[in-house]
Amino acid sequence: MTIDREHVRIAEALLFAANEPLGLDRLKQRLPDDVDAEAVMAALVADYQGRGVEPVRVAGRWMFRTAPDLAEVLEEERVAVRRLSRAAVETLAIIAYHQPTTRAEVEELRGVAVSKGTMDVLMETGWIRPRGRRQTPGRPVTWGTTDEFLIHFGLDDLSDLPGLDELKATGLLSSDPQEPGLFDAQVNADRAGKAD
Amino acid sequence: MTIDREHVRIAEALLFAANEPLGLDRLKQRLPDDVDAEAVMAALVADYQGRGVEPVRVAGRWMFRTAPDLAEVLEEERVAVRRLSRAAVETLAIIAYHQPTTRAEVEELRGVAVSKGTMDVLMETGWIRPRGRRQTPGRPVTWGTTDEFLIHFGLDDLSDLPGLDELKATGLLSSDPQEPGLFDAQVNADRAGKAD
Amino acid sequence: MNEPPRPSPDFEEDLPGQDTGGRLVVDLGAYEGPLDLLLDLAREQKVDLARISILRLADQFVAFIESAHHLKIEVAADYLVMAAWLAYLKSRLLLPNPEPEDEPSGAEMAARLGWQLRRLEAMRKAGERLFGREREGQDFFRRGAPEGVRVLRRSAWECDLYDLLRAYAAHREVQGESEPLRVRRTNVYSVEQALARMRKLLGAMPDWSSLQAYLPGTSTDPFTRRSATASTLLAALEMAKQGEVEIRQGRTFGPIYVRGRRNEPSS
Repeated sequence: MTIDREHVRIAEALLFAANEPLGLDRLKQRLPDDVDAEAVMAALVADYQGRGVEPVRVAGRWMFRTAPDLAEVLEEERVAVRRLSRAAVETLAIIAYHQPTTRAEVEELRGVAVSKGTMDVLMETGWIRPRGRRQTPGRPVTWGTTDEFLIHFGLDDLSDLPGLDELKATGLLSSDPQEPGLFDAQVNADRAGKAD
Repeated sequence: MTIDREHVRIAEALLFAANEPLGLDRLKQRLPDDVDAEAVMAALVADYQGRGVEPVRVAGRWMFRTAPDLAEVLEEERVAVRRLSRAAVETLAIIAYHQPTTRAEVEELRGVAVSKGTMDVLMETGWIRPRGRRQTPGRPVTWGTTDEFLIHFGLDDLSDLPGLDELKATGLLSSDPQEPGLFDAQVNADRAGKAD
Repeated sequence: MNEPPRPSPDFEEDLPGQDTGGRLVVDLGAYEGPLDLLLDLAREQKVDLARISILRLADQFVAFIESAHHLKIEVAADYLVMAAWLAYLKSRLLLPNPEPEDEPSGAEMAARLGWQLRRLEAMRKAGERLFGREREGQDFFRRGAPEGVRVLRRSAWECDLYDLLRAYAAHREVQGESEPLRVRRTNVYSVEQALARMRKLLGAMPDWSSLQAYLPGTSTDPFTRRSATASTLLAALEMAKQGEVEIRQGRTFGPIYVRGRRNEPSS
């Protein structure tokens, strides 16, 4: 199918003008009914291959952004990003990979209480949000990440979180050991070592 | 002179990310010393010829903006559904049944003045339109309904508007304006007398 | 997994418990709780966490806490609890029997601790990888001054045919009451007509006659009939006032009778 250049122009202008990433549905609204919006975006991506700005898909929606390899040139544009504490980074990672998850679960995993300050800082970044309540006693609030989180880290979808597949495969995202046999062996090794 | 594509990319990214138009001096600061910033910008302008966005020079400084011919695409319509006021519905009904009719006639029929706001709202609906002028002193404008009116109310023709008899039959019109009960009692009494 | 912790640009790496010249420098404040300390100690074993020796780890931890104690460093309660728990775990692991039936075996407890450490390690690495990515505002940028999409607000007016008809019907009803005689004028039987007719007929009526008798008999239209009734009544009242007739009505809404005034005095 040939792509109408005019449709590519429209998509280009819309993405440039928008204040936030635009979903394909929004693009479709502005294009004639029979236009394949995905093909239009594919053409736009091809057009911008190797340019200083590029259309990318984040959080399932499209936006233009500068090419990452130009980061140094754009140093002056850099916004002062607050350095997150180790506790905040860890808490964010746990929320991102385990969502929806409760504060108690974060605390259990880290073996230490999550300070109110840590949650406040994360809320302030706009990267986490309450996602509802767990239907367990006390109905604790569950937490998850926002689209802003995906945009910031350049992720199209939560399934694109780095190392997610590996973590799932090893069962490390569940609270219970997945390979009890392994530990038996290890404990036996311990005993053997002690017996030496 | 050949232009280094990398410099064009840098200018492109800078213009894109800047939150205000950039002067050539700012561009020169980010480019190697011996680079002809004007030539770089000329190359960038050429690159964007006919695209949906374009670099333009405004007040001596450069910025990206969407192509002017796409202005309409960048307008989003938000539709707010609102209910017509009672006065407006009644005025519309009188215009529909009595067209062509003047505002003065509507006022006479309703027994109250028709506010300018009511007429404005009805004009905004696109359901009424001026139909001409009555050949009476003051030559008042007469009003009637539009095709849009017929479409909105699902009527093929104005004659499809139910007549008074039909309104009565549906129960919408409860009392018969032709038969006020003023003398009923007496007539009945008369009849009773007659029967003596 | 046994690679040294990679420094991340986003947080300072803690380097507590450094072994400087054989003397242990204890800085518990740098740890995020006992698990964090355990994880750090486990790293010193330089093996995959899945193969860590829990026994050795327990020894390391207890030794660490003891040294802190010797240095009169105030040790938070949760570290002490962990040290006590590890000492207990160690005893359970080394004395395989008798295992109490109603609690997890020493091996299970060790397995759980090992799992907890692996999970924490995994999340720590995940955080580092996340922040090692190209990030908005650092490595790439959004449009600095987006023009925005202009929003045109348009109102769609809600009004259906039912609303319209009801409004018109309501209007007609009100109108009907305020202008009842609008279309009836041609059929009205005037008081003047009634007066003329009564005067003409009066002589022909012998005695008391029903008012009905004076009505014109031509119209069967109920409105004209009512109008004639009203006008004839008014005519009769007018004539009574003039002394031309007498009127009698036995009861409310009862029939009305009229007769010509007798000329001779009634006395």
